[in-house]
Amino acid sequence: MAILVTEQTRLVVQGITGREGTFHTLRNRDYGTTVVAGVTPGKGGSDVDGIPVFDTVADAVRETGANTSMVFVPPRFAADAMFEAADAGIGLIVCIAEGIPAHEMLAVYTYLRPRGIRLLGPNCPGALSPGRANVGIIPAQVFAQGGVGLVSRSGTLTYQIGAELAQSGLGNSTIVGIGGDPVVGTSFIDALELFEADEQTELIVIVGEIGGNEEEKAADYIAAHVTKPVFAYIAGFTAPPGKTMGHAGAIISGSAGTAAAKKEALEAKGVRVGTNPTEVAELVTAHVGR
Amino acid sequence: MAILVTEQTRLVVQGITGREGTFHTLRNRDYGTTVVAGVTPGKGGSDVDGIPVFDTVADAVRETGANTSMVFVPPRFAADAMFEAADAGIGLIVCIAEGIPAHEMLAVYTYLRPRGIRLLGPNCPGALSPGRANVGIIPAQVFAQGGVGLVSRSGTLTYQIGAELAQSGLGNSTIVGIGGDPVVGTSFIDALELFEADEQTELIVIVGEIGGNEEEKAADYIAAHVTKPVFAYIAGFTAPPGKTMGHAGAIISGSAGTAAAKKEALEAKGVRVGTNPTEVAELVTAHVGR
Amino acid sequence: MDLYEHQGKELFARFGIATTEGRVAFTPAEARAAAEELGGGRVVVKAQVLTGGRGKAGGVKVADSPADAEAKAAGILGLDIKGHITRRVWVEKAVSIAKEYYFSITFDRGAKAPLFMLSTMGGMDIEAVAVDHPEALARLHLDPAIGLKPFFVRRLLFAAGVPKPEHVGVGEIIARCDTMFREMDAMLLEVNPLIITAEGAAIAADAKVTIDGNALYRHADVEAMRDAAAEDPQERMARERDVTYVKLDGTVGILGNGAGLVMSTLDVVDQVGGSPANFLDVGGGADAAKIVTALEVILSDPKVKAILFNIFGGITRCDEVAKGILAALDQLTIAVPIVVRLDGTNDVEGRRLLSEAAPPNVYPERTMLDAAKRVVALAGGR
Amino acid sequence: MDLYEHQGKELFARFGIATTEGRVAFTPAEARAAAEELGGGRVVVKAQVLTGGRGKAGGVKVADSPADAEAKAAGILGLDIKGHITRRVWVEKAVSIAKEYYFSITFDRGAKAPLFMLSTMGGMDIEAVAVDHPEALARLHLDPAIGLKPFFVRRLLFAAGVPKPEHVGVGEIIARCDTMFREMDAMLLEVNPLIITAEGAAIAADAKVTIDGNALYRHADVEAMRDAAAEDPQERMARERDVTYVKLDGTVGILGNGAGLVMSTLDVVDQVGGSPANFLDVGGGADAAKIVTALEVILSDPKVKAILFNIFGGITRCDEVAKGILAALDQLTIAVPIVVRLDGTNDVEGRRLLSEAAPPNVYPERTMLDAAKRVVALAGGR
Repeated sequence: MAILVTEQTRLVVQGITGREGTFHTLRNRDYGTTVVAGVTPGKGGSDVDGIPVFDTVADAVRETGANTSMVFVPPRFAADAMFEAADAGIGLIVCIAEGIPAHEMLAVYTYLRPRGIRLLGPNCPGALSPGRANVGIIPAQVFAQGGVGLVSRSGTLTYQIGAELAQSGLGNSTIVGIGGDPVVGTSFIDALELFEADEQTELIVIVGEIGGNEEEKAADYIAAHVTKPVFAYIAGFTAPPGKTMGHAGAIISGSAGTAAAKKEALEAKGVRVGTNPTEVAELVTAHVGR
Repeated sequence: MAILVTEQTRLVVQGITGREGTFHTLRNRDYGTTVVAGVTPGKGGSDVDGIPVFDTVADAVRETGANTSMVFVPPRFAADAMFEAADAGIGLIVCIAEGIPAHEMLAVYTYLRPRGIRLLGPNCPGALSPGRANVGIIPAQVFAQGGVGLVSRSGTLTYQIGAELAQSGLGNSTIVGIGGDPVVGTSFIDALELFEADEQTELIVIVGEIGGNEEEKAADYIAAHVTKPVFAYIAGFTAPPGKTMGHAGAIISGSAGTAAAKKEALEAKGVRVGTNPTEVAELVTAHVGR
Repeated sequence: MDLYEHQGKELFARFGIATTEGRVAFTPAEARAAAEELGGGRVVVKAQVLTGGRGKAGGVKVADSPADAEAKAAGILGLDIKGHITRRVWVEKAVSIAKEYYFSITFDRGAKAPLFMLSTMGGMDIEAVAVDHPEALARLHLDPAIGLKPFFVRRLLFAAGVPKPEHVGVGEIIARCDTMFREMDAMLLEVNPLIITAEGAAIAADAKVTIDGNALYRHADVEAMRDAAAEDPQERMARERDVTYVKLDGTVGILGNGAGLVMSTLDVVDQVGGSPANFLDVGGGADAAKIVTALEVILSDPKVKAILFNIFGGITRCDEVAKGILAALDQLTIAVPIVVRLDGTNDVEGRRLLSEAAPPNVYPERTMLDAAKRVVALAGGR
Repeated sequence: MDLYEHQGKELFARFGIATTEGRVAFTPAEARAAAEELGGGRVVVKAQVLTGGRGKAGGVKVADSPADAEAKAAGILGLDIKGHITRRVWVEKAVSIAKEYYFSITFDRGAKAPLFMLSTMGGMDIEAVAVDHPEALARLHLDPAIGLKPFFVRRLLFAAGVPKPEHVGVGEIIARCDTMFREMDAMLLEVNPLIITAEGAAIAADAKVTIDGNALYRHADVEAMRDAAAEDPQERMARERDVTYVKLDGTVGILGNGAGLVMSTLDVVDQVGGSPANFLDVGGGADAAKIVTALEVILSDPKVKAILFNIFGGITRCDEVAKGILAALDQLTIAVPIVVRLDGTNDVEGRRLLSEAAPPNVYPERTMLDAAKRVVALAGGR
């Protein structure tokens, strides 16, 4: 049945009338996603290629039954947009916007979490369930429907892994980009829990990178709660210590948080880890071919 | 098994070394309540008649396994005390303190509610499960163990009703004083839900008063969710409109919120309503004697 | 605690909420001086009373000159508006009114959230608007865990149908009122009308503000605004002595602990044929001194013919109450009979104290109903 | 963005956090003048560098007079501390030190909460304290939904074993640091040592502050504190052009979209025998102009012998990247070969643009692995 985004998704796009917002909304709709509304304050009553635009998310939810929001507004308005979506009763918020101040995201996260409202991102590529729905910026043509659940902190690296898997003839249940910011709404563990419960998903690939300890926590969770086979790829083996590599996720200092330490932690819990995208695809293919 | 306070209660008292705090703590312990700790910042390491005192609730929870807190601090420190209890992992907070600013209580309520932490009060007499535990200031000698669940917005009026029931030979599962402030942690509906699920409780008496619409909401809830017989008493039939009578709970303006309107709303849902304490006791007795 | 319009506007100015410029005046001469200070042009003279409906009662007048302001103030000062005597007026610069909106924030105890209401149909009775044109009154609860964010202001503005060019000005008032509502511990903040001037500016042209009494300890400036002269003398005495007292019209003085029990006592006294003279709640944990004080408040009403003490002790101890009664009999001249019902915490000791002292004119009863019957008999019925 | 001690203390003063009084100086003469302005008494001259360990490196000296301060500053200015050249010193009044504590607030991304740490064993390497005396380092996460309340400060003070008489002074610093941490969008705020003077006062005697780069748009004052002169010239150029660039030691220039993909590209280049010259992430949705800019940054490193473009388009469109490459070839003098791998959004169009233009020195490849092998071959191995 896939996770997060499916045939049940009814999408509202916040920031639909912006250049990127329009482009990706229409791509998502072309893929088959049920896009029911857009929101741009002051443009209520207009439409984007037939998709009705509302002044507020509350209006969009009331009029169209939207249950999922994609946030495509500039970073300084993104926290407000997420609060608006949550307050309007949206159950899953997918925040593509990047560059949101960490303290603002902390406030958003702290609000959403105890209320059971799901957030993917920010600074994430969204989620794609091949053949069902695509919410975000993941290039869908790379992926085919199948049994591999893929979850990643990195956007483009996810596409790379997906492409390698596709070349090996493997499809995906859902591809989830959780984002690489200091505060993201969905963790590896959250995604693992969903994949474990999802019938379509037969095995899981997690794509991590240096910095933080999310991969280590995922390893513990896998040992305790996941029965399906899990594979992993970690980026950043050659990153020098003490340097910030791109997003805040990729800070290493000392040995903790290094790619080698993460690989070790995962392998200690029975997760097979590849050291480059090709290798992880080979590991998965070998397993499936058994 | 009674509700809220039982043999499982392990009580910590915040403000135990104050005059009232000490008096009622020892009365609660004398009744049989398991009082495991007290908290007064700066008095950690001392004791009150053998009850160990800690500097922080976190220390008390760690050292004694306290699961319930009674707040007996002056009103301007009470919100801080409730946040401290919640942050330390306490599951039920009973706030006796009165005079807490409404906006502070709103902040406390807003924090506790989505996290499932129960709060009784503020400005409430606490909860008493006869024969099991007493947390608060309810005079226990008035009440006997039995099958009547009693929930009230008013403290002393509860004692009055309880005494009338006792004179008729009826005992209680639990007596719950929810408090009469603008923002209280537990509503009639919350208490009704607990009593409905409680095996010991055979029938329920709610004691309301003029102001607000909690009784009306309770009436709707009873019709939809409560299978046990419910009786009610409402105070304030002779209160003149537009006057504030005591606690902020008792404000009436126009017809809404009057005792007569509440009586009508409850009776429309099959709740029998007495117009004075003696009459409600007679109604209950007549029902049980059937 | 309710504030006068001019006090509310003083707070508005402090929080940067656009409002009218004016001066308070207690005499016609002060009103003239105020009009002069305001430039000598057209002003509005407004009665300052803690009730509504002053416009219909003739409490709001436009004056074209300082001399006219003096004359209009002379007509308004002393005016009885629904039982409130006008003792002060607010003299403010007249502004050009293009439209009148309504805005308020209420502390909604039922929803446990502030309720924001905005309408483009302001200036009139908003309850009538709510009934006749419910779609014209936007009502939104603010989730306190989120707080006021731009989206919330937008929702309110769009829902009320405020034209886009006015969003900035009206939105600014909404946001600043929210800050004031929280920081001043307000229970109500109402702006009716919120004026849109001919130039398109938004201005809070009236102010109705209520501050939480429990929070006054941290708002000494607001406490200082209290107009003790306008209070009922007995209710002021009660407030100063920290008991809750409401004066009623009957002959039976009633004292109890806890608002619910006292209300119930009023009902029972009424049901057995008496008429309550007051509601008096001594609160929880009253000591002897407070009982004395409370009796003084009740006795200050000359209509009281008998008094009923109805105490069910929880945090209040009956022995303390008994001591208070005995002390009051000692310190005060009490000519009326007192019926006493003591139950709950330390009741045995309390009853013992009373029966040992056995003062004349004090009648102990064991139940609330019996006590009510006795006191009504002593007061001589209704 | 990391702040110098003196900048951090400027913010401390703004938020009312008790700190030392001092002046920044860029020359020995300015240091002398600073010491004179501070009263002419004993001062401490401290190197201002964005790294730790300056004490051991001789970057902190006590001076007994303005003349001595000048001499000490002369010795410190120009000092190389872990690769950072000292270009400014902070001259502050010496204070009597009775005890040295440690305090910090860290934005803990794992816990999704600020982490407060307090220890009475300050002044030294706190990581050593954490290892050798873990009980001496109180660590508490603040629940952001509650915010800093008095109980939290008490927990921290009691847990760290701060003596009761110091609770007010240290507690005040903790509370004000929390305000600054939030209002300034700090990711780290460290005070080591937090000094207790002989008189019992608490003073923040050092300041290590990092501000969230994503929030700098609302802190123009902090942005203005940036010491562009101390930055690596290429990294500065990259920052100003809004691409993420980290200089490394190798010969293969690497450009990609997305931090994860670029890191992965470094790994693969390394695995096939190459050595990356840099990490460069053009971010999401880069247009042609940004590609030109990013190439300029890479080419400013003379060690680069070949460049690898590894693009997997999502929000980034491959046709825009191709246009950028062609524009760069047009505008810049590019002597090194460029290997280009385009995949994802609009990849067909992107590849078509490149193959139609068919510029010399540009080598298209279809897979990441092939592209890595090709660029390493072109760069001549490690």
